[in-house]
Amino acid sequence: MIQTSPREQTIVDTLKSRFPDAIKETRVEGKHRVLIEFEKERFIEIAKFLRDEGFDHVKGITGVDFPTKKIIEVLYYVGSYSKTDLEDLLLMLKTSLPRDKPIIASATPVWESAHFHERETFEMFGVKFEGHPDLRKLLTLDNWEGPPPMLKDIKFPEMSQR
Amino acid sequence: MIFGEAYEGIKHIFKRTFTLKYPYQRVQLPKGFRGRHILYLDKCTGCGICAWICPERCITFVPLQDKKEHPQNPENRFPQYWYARCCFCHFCTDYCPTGALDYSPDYELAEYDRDLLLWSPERLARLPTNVGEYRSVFHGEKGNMGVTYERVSEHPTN
Amino acid sequence: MSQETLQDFAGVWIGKMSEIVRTVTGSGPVRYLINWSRMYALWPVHITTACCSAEFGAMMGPRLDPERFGLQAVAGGLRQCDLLIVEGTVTKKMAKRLKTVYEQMAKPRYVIAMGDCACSGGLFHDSYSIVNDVHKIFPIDVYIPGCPPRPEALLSAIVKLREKIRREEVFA
Amino acid sequence: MTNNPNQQTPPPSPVTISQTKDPSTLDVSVGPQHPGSGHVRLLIRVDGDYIVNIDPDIGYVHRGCEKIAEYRTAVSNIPHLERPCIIDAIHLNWAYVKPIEELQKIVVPPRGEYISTIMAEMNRIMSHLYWLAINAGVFSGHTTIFMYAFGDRDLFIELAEMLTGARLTYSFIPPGGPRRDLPTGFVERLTKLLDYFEGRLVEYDRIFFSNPLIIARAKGIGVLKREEAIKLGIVGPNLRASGVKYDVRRVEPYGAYKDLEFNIPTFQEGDSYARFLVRFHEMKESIKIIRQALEKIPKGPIARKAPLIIPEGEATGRVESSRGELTYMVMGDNSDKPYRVKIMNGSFRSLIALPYLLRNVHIADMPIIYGSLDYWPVEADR
Repeated sequence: MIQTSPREQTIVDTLKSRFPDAIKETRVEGKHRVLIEFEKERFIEIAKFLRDEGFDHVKGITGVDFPTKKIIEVLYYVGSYSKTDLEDLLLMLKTSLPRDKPIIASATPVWESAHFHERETFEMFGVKFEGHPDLRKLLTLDNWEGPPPMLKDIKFPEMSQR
Repeated sequence: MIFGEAYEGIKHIFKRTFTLKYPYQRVQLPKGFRGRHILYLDKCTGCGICAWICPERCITFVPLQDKKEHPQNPENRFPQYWYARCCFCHFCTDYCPTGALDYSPDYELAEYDRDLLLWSPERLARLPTNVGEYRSVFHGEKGNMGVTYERVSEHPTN
Repeated sequence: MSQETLQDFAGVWIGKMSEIVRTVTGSGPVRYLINWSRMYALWPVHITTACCSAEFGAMMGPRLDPERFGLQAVAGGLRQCDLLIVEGTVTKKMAKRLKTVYEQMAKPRYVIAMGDCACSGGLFHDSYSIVNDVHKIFPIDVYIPGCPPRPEALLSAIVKLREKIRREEVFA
Repeated sequence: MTNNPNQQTPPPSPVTISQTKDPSTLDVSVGPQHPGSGHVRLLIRVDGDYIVNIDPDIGYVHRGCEKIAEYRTAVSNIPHLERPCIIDAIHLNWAYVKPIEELQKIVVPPRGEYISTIMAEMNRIMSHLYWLAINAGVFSGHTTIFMYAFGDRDLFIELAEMLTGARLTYSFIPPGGPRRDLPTGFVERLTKLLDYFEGRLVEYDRIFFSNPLIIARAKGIGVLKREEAIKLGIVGPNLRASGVKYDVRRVEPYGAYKDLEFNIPTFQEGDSYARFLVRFHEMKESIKIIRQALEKIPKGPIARKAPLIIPEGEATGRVESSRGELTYMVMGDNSDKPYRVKIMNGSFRSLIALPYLLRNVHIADMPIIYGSLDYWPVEADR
C-alpha cells in the first residue's frame, strides 16, 4: 500500500483542476514517483505550469513503442533543483502519439535542458518535436540510413536469431 | 605553498618504487579472480545452463576428441568457449549446478590468430599456469605511508 | 649522353643499390639491429575507440611502466607512431576514422586488437552499429581477449608482438 | 581580418551552432583522434583565438545498449548495461537492478546493501581518481598527478578484485543482492589502504589543488552560474560546484546511506576549479562513508533468490553515480526479457553544458573546461 503524502496529492489535484480535460490519468507510484498522463495538444501549457510550480529541468525524454496498440508513448522525466521540498520527486509525464504520425510540440522553449534528449528521441523513435531549434540526428549521424532503430518492428537479422 | 610541489617531487626521489616489473614479476591474484574458465570433465553433465545464461552466447557444445567414457555425460556434450567473445562475467560458473566450471587466474590469452581463441573442452580442462608471487605491501605508519610490490612466500590467504 | 641512356643508367644503379641494401639488411646482424630498434620504439597512436582505454591508461600508468619496453604515449602525430591499439568497440561511425588513422601511419605499422569487441564484436556483436570484424579493415597482429583485458594482458600482448617483430624480415 | 559587427550577436539558442558562417571564422574539428578529446568530436568555430561556437558530434561509441537489452534476459543484461561507464560499473549495475527488484518485490538483506555501498564508494574514489589522472591531470599538462592518481587507483582496483573477482567490470549485483560476501582479510587491507590514501590526499592537495599553476589555469574559467546550471539540468558534481546541494544519496536514500553520516561538498563559484574541488572533497567523504560502513555492517545473509521473470509494469531506479544522478527505467511484460530499458545518465545530461561553456573562451581553455566536466563519451553514447 502506497502512502500518498499531501505534497504529491496537491500537485496532482492542482493539475487536475487546472487542466480538467487534458489530464487523463494521475498515479502516485511509490514514495518519490508521480505519473501523469496527458493529451498532447495542451502539452506546452502543462509544461509551463509545472515549470512555474518549481519543476525546472528535464532528466530525460524517451519513447516506448507499442506496435500492437499502434502508439508510441513519449515519456518526460521532470525534476526540481530549486525547491528543496520537491527535489526528491521524479515526475513522469506520459503521452501517447499515433504510430504513423508521431508529432508533438517541443519542450525546449520551456525547459532548455530538453535539447539533446529530444534530438535523441527523434533519432531513435522518429518522433518529430515541432519547434525544436536544431532537430538533427545525434548519435548515428553519418552511418545510419533507414528507419529509427529503437522501434519494435525494426528487426536486425543478426539479433532476431537469438 | 609555492614550494609545495617541489617538496613533493623531491620527497619521492627517496621513496621506494611502485612499479611491478611485469613479465618477470607477477601479481598474486585473489582466490576468486575471474580469469579463464577451468572445466572439470568428470563433473560436467552437459545440461546447457551455462550456454543459456551466457550474455553473448560464446559457449557451444561439442563432443570430446578422445573416446574416453564420461558416465555422467552420456550424450558426450561439453562446453567450448570462444574467448574472442567471452566477457569473463562468470555467470556460467555461478549458475553451474554441478560445479563443473571454476575460476582460474590465467589472463594471458593473447594469440596471433583469432581462430586460436576457440578453447576446446580439453584445453579448458588444463590446469592454470599463472602463478603470481608479488603483492602490494604498505609500509610506514599512518601519515607517511608508502607502497611497493614485494614477494610473498605463502599462497593466497583470502 | 642522351636523356634516355642517363635514365637507364640511373635505373640500373638504383636497382643494384636496392638489391645490395636488401642483402645487407637481410643478413643476420643488420637485420637483428633493425628489428631490435623497431622493438624498442613502439609508439602507440592516441586513438581511443571505446572503454578499453581505461585499461590502456592503467597499462601506461606507474604500476607497469611500459617505458621499460620503449612504449611511449607522448607522440602527437600519427607519422611517428607504429603501433595502433584498437581499444574496444569499433562502431561504424568510428571505423571510417580508424581506417584513416591507419592509412596515415608510416610503415612498418602494427595493430593490436584489444578486448573482445575489437576481436569479434564481443558483448555488442549483434548490435546495429558495430563492426564485428575489425580484421577486414586492416590486418591485425595480436588479438587479446578480455572485457577489458588486464593491463598485464595487454603488456603480454606487446611482448608477443615484440617477439613477432624480432623474427620478421625487414622488407616484409 | 575584418571585425564584423554582426559577429557579436549571439545565435538564437546557445546550444545551436549557427548555420550562417562568417567569413572571418574558421571551423576546426577536434577529435575523435586527438589526445585531449577521447572518442568525441567537437566541431569548433574559432575567430582568431576565441571559440565562437561549438557543435558536439557524439555517437562514436553508440553501441545500441538499449536495443540489445530487449533481446537478453534480466541477468544476461547486466554485463553490457554496465559497460557504458566502465570506470563506474557498480553504479550502473546497481541502478539497473533496483527497478527490477522493485518490480519483483524483493528486499535485499541489509548486509547485501552494505556490501554494495562499500563497493560503490570504492568505485566512486576510483572513478574520481581516473578523472583526476586523465581529465584534470593530462588535460592541464600535469603528468605527475597522472602517475600519482593512477598508481593509487590500481590499489583500489586490487581491493575490488579481491571482493568481486574483476578489475573494472564487476557484474557484481544481480537482482537479489551481491554475488559474494566480504572475503577474509578484506577489511584489514581496506582499512590500511584508506589510511594510506588519506595521507596521499594531502599530497594531492599540495601538488595539484593548491598548485598556483593549476589555480591560475582553472579559476574563473568556464563559469556556470547557479541559475544556468538549474536551467540546463546539469547533474552531479558539476551541479554541486554551482551551488545546488542535490545528491540522490540524500534526497532518495538507497542502499545503506540512510544509516551513514556524510556531508555533500558544495561550492558557489561554479568555475572549473570549483568542479575540481568538489570531486576532491567527495573522495574525502567517500573515505568517511567506507569507514562507517565497515564499522556498522550487520551480520546475516547477503542475497535473496530472485525470480527470472520481470513482472509487468514500469519502474525507475536512481543512484548517485560518480557523474551524477543515474536513472534506469525498466519496463517488464511478464517475460524473462525487459520490454524497454532506458538509461538517463550524467554524461549525456552534462553534454548540454559543452556548447554553453565553450563560447567566447580562449581555445587554450577548452581542455580545462572539457576535463572539469568529467564527460565520459561512452556513457553519453550508450
